[in-house]
Amino acid sequence: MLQMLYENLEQTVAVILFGIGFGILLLQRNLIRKIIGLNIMDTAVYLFLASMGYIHGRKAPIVVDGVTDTARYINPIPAGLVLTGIVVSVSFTAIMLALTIRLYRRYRTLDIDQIALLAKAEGD
Amino acid sequence: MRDGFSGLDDRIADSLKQEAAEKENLKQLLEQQRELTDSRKHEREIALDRMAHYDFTKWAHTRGRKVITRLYVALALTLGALMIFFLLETVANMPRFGAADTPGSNIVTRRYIERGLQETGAVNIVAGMILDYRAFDTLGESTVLFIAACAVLILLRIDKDSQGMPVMEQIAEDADDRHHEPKNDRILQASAKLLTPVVLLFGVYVILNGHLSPGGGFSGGAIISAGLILYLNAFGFEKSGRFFRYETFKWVSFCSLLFYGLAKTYSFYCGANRLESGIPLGVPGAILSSGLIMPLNIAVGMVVACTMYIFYALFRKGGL
Amino acid sequence: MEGLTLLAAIALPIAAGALLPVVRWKGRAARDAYILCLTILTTVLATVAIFGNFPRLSLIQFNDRLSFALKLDGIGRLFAGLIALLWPLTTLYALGYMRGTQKEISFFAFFLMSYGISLGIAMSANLVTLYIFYEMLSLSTLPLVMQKGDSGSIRAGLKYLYYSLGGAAFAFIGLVYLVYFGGTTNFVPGGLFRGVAVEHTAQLRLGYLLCFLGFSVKAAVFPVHGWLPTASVAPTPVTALLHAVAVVKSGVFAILRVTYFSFGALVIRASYAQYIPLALTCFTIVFGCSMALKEKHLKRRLAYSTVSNLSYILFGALLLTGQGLAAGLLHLVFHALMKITLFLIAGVYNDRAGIHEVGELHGIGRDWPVLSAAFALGSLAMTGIPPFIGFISKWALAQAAVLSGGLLPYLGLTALLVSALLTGIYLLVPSTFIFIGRRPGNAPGTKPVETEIRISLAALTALMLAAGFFSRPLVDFITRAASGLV
Amino acid sequence: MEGMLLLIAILLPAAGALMLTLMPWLNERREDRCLFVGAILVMECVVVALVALDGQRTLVLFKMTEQLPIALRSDGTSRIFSAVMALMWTVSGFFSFSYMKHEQNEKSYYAFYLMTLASLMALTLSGTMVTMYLFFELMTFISVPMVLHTRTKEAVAAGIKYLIYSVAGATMGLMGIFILTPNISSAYFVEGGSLLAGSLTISKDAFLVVIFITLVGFGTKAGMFPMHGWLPTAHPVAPAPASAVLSGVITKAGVLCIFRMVFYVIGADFIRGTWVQWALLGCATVTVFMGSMLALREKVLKKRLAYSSVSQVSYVLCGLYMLDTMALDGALLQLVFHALTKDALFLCAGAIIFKTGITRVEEMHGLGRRMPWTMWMFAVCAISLVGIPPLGGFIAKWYIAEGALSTGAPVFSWLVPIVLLISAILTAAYLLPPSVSAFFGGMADGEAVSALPKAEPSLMMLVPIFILSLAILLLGIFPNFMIESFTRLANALM
Amino acid sequence: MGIVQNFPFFSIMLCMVSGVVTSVLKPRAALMTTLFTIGSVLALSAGTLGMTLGLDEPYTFMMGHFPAPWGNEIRIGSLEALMATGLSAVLFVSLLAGHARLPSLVTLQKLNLYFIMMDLVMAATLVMIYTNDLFTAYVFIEIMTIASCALIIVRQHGHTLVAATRYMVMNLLASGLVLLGISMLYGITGHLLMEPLNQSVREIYESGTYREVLTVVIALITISLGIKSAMFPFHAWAPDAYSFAPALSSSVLSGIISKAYLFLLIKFLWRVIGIDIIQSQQIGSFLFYCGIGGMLVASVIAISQRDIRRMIAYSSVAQVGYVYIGIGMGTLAGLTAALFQMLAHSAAKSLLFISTGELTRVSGDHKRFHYLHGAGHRDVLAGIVFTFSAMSMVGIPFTGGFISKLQIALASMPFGGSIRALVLISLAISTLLNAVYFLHTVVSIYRKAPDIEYPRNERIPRHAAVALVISMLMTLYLGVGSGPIIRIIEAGIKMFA
Repeated sequence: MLQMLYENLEQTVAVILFGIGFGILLLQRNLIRKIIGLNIMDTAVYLFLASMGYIHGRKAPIVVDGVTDTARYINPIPAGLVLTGIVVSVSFTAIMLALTIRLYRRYRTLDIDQIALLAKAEGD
Repeated sequence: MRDGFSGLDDRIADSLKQEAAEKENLKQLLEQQRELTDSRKHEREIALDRMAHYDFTKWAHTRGRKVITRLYVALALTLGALMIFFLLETVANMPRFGAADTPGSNIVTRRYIERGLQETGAVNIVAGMILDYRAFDTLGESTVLFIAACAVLILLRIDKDSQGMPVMEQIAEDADDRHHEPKNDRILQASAKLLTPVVLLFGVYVILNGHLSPGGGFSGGAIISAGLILYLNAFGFEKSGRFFRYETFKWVSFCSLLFYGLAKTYSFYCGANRLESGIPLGVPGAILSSGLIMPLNIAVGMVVACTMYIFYALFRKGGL
Repeated sequence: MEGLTLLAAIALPIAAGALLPVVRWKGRAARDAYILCLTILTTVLATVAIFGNFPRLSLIQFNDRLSFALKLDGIGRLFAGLIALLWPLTTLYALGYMRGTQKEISFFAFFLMSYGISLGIAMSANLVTLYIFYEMLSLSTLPLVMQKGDSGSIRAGLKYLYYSLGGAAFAFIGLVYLVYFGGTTNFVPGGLFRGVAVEHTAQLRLGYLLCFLGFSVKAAVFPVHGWLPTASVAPTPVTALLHAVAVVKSGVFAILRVTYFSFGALVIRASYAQYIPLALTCFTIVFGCSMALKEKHLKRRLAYSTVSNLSYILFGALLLTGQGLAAGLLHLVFHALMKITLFLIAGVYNDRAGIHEVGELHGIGRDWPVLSAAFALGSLAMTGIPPFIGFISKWALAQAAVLSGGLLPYLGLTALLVSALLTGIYLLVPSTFIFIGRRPGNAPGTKPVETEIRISLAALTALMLAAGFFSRPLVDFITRAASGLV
Repeated sequence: MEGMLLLIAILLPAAGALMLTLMPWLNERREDRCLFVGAILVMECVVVALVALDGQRTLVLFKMTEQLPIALRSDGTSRIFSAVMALMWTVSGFFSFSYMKHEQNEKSYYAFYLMTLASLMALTLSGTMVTMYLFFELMTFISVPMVLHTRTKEAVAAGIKYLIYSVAGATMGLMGIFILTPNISSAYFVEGGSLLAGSLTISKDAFLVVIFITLVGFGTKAGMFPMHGWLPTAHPVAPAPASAVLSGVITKAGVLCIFRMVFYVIGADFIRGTWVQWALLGCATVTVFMGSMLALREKVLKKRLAYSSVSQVSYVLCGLYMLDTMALDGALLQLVFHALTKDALFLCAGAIIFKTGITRVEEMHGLGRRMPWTMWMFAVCAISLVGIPPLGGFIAKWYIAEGALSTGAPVFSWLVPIVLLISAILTAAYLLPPSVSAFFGGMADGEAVSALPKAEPSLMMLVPIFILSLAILLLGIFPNFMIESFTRLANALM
Repeated sequence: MGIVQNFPFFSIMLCMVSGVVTSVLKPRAALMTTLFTIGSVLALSAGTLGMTLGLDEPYTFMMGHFPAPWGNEIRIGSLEALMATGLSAVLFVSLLAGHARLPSLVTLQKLNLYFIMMDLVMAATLVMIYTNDLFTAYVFIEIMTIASCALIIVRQHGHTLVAATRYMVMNLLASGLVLLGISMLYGITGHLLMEPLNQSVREIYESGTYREVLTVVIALITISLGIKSAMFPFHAWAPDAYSFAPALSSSVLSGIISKAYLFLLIKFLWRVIGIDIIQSQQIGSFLFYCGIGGMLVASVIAISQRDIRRMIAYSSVAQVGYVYIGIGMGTLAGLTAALFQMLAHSAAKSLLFISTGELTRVSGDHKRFHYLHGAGHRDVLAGIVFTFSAMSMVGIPFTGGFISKLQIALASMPFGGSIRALVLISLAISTLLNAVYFLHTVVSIYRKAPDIEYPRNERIPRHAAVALVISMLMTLYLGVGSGPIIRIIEAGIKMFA
């Protein structure tokens, strides 16, 4: 197994990063850190995707002087997927940050638990 | 004898009377009790609500909460560890990295690479893929950006209440932001003067060459927005407001997305119904080529640029 | 299609009831007239439906296996007739009784609706329809139980509701079994699984047992009887008509349907699916009487006596013999007559003389000799003294038990006798004191009794007495209805 | 119409009672009332006599269902019982005219009195089990008010006790009826029973148990052992004439039911020699003995008499359960004589209470001087009850004992006579001393008895008692015609 | 290719375009546009349904010039058409009924943003129903997530923000898992479209290579969709989100969005992987037990609530449990029951939320029961609607709930033994529990009102009333005329997988 893990080093790293991000997202009470964890997760997934597409000794899929031969270019699809993923994660990050700003303005803290309790204290 | 009887009768009558009276009292007491309990219940309900809040605020600092937090932490850690383990196991079984015979490289890829050029007219196969083969996904993406912007607007844009007055909490916020600008930071302003045109120009280039070289709408848009943000930082909202305000954002993104949507609707419709769309593919490699890809790139780029910029603006202060 | 008469008999009162709160009424007289006329009209329709022989009327096809259909057969006729007979009388009584109370309109609205729904139970042609009306009955009678609106009655109402719906939920399981194994839920005399060799007998028995337990909630069989005494906080017409006749009997009726028309005696006979219910009913018979004996509150005492009497019916039916079923049906009718009379009179005591406890009855007979005489007669009938009706049905039950033989039937026989004894004690002793005792001096004075109440009570009592002497045609009819089901 | 007489015999008193309640003017003045009631009673006697003379008749009133005919029937048994009961009722009715003066709510009393008579007549004349059960219950309910007459606490308690015991007994009987019905060939009474002993729906042993329970149930009214508790409580609280009929007559109703069940439904042969017979005999003998003992312990006169009824009625049952012709003769004789005697005794007690208010035995010292006639008759009845020749009681007991001996039954053939003997001695012990002390005993405090005024009751009260005592005497001396008819009946039944 | 076959495509594009257009409109115009859009979507889907009933094979529709597996495409069968019709109808009705109360919650400048979200929710729902491409599905899952979050936060309130944060965190986690799963799936198959995916998955499964990966993929995607549709153990976000969002948003969240996720899950399990593989991987039984657990536990929690909105939120967790039971059975009957329950529940639950909104409004925006006493008299229509839909939840005959319960029970019959007993008994128990909390609420809204000063509220507008009545009729129809619908579902499933 370790052998395989070493050979799939990128993916291994990606997965570990994913786990880290996951842990941060769950454990950190500070909203900003949660968001960071989120981003780590997403990035890990991109790494994973990208590593899926790569093939040793091939170039990026941009046709150079009209040679359209599969043996020369790497798999273009993961690139597209990664692009989408990035866009999505940008929007998510934006929304999360916006939420955080609102919450901070209202409760003057970033600790999600504190915020929850304060909100409860506010009543309906 | 008879007297005995009659006496007895009277006594019985009395005792009956007494019993009845007692029963009456008992009934009344019970009635009162019931009413009392009802009213109490109502009060208790309200009291409970108050209690709940009170308790929680206090409970926040008690040990009970700490315990629960610890439990939660332990749970999360184990969960994360387990997940990593399983994923590692999975990775160990994934196809080998960089191998040429991964399932990924199949007919789909082959056609993209081999016939992408003449089918889409895009030299940049990725661009061709995302904007022509899989254009629907990309439409989705830009929509994602768009509604993300809307969501942030919902959250952060300064509300005017019914009298058109801003809501207090946010006035305070952007008031003190206004207070510090323009930041008379010479270095920043000078370098901005220098850099912004270049950056913008580069962004435009990236967009326009999206189908020929690495890059495209998304990256170019990001670059442009970076330039704008630089400018905003340097010279503040008054100046930037002269050429970029909320309406700008609204209309630009509206137009570009509308264009995108309509264009794609048209081409999809043609494609699905096997009609000739009549959009020229042009000479591969020329700047005006590969049919819809370039305009779409432009549209995407504008959307991205506006969105990024408005994100920043909204984070700084609620609006433009 | 002339089958629509059935539908009309059901729909008319429901519509009328729904209409009642909507219309803005000029005066009380008009409204009362409206209520009474519609009730009577419905009864007329029902009578037509009962005596005319209408074909099966299939209204809605829920899906290929479930349909909403109406049909009147022997025991359906019996039940429908009973309801159609008693409802107008009780309505008359209620018009007098509820006069001037709050939420009168909503009361009568739901009362009318319940009429239609009960008829629906009697007329339903398959188990789904029955189930539907059964649930609707629970819901439509709920506001009647909560009429008073104080927390006590609301608690009672909720209890009633939870019990009924919980029961329905279990009955639903039985329904599912039926749909799955039988393919349909239509009522077939002798059961769906009659001719065919029943291969799933074990599962079917389980299904039947669940179904029985479910429906037995409304029939107030022992472990799930609790709601009935509590529900006696309702206004008297409700307690009398619904909780002594319509609702509880609908539970019994449902069990009869399930037993004889859906699963069929063939499946159930001589298995735990027969023995457990029998044992339960036997126990309930005694249990109900003893609780009644213990209970001092008059209406609750009557309610408990209902609990035990319902189990008479079930006991008879669950013997799974022709006589048993006939006897059960007989008791279904007779108990309705007796108990409704008793309840209505108790209501008069309760409301017009402020008598709630049994102990307060002493000497009320001096003020209301005729009324109290009726009460005494009712008690005699309940106790099962010939020549009153109570005796006839008990007699039939006992005969059926003796003829079917076996341990449980004899147990049931003993239970019958014990309960007869206890009934004698908890009903006859009070009704003696009604005449003998002296009214305590501080007792509240008696208010006058409206004419409507008098009329309806007179009618009911006359009915009860007459039935004792001219029960022949009824008995013949029931015997015919019961034959061929086993 | 055929058998209409039976109906009249029942309806006459009922109608009388109704008229009393519905026509207040009848009930206003005591004279009218007494006149009316008296008339009714006499007419009733006449009707009953006619019924008795008229042959065997059956009249089906209506059928509740096919198996449940309500029918009347007059045969030997019903003749005997109805005659005795009507007579008793009339006599004590007449006694009560003057007695009731010192009781309140007299009006309702007569109504219920007549109603009870009606129900009793119906009971004696009933022709099927169901009819019998019906009137049995009815009689219970109607006679309750007589017990409750003085609405005192103990009266009420006694009434409830009476009611509960009777209903319980009736229920036990009802079970018998339920289980018997499928096993008999005819719904109507048949001499010697109509049991299909060959084809029973349940095993014979279970069936015997049922029979036992049934008979014990009906035994309640007769105050037989396990179910006797109500009797001593209920009878004394009623006004004297009422208690006279209650314990002199209504106890016989129980006997009647047992009689009907044993000889007209089940049939003696089925029971004979089974454990049921022995058990019942045991109960009866126990009752005989126990009743006497209790009576001996009791100091209140009426209660003592009541207890003595317990034992005396069980003589009848003893005779009956021997299931032997001669014993049955004895039983019937005992029935008649005990009715007469106990009636007379209660009336005497009533007279004493009425005139002097004395209720307890020890207060009766020297009473014989104050009311000699009364006490003389009291003495006569007492002697008869003890069973000293030539009075009626002796013959009855003699027949029972002889019958018992003549049946070769184990144990009981000698046990019964012995118990009878013992109880006779006990009877003597609790009845003779009062009468003796009444004549010879002095006052408790040495005050001269002659100082007290004479307290002889009016003729209106004396005459009934006198008639009864005379009857006892005469019938005791010339019992033959009775014995013959009884023997005929007994032979018909066995 | 006939014009009708373009309808699904048109409806999708219409939604997206009108979403864009709405952004520049004034609130009233925006509302009109949205109503028009969703109405026409309803019409189009109905047309599609009518057309597909004629077909015996589903047809695919290229989104572009290139056929699968190169281009995107959508796939339309009668089942998809049915779901689209049902959900768009529900959305239309609840928008019509619920929008009247928005201005009191949302400031005027942001109202049109709200309607954008509505449009895009519709679009995403349609895409999830129709799409034949896993990655497209992912993109639109994200759109759905953002839109729903926006629907929640449109009410600017502390609770709402917190709830939204919770919601986002959970959902982003789920999104990450989905993306990971999809990329793994791509890694081992090299496909994103469903048919080729299915084929290669089968090959993998037979050959046995990458089998563990397959299991992990299934687990990842199933769980993440479970999180998004508030499956029992992962429902933590649901109560807050449902109870603090505006009534309309809650009704959309629970009536439309969760159903869309569920349908996508069904699609994934049946079409991408293949149910036999799912069953062999024990995923089915996992879902089944989750369903049972949710049905019971959520009901019990719901009973203990003192806040009507939270109660309803928990009840919808319980109701989703029914769907999962149906899915977990993995049989045709079970799937039918699940789909029917989805329709019935979305119809009834949107009603429930909206009427609850009305009731709380007339009770001075109090959500505790003791303030709600007498609300049924203060707003008669809302009272009636609430009662009716509560009955559907409990499963009283003549309502959709009854039929779906019956279907589930019937579906459980062939299993026999413990499974059947488990399903039947827990159905009975949950019915009882539902009765306890729903009918208790019904009773309490008709109780005598406490002597509190209630604000004077204007009556519910006429069009809203009409809409409520219409959707009551829908629920009624689901209860009464379930025969054709079930037949369509069964036929659709045959086409579907």
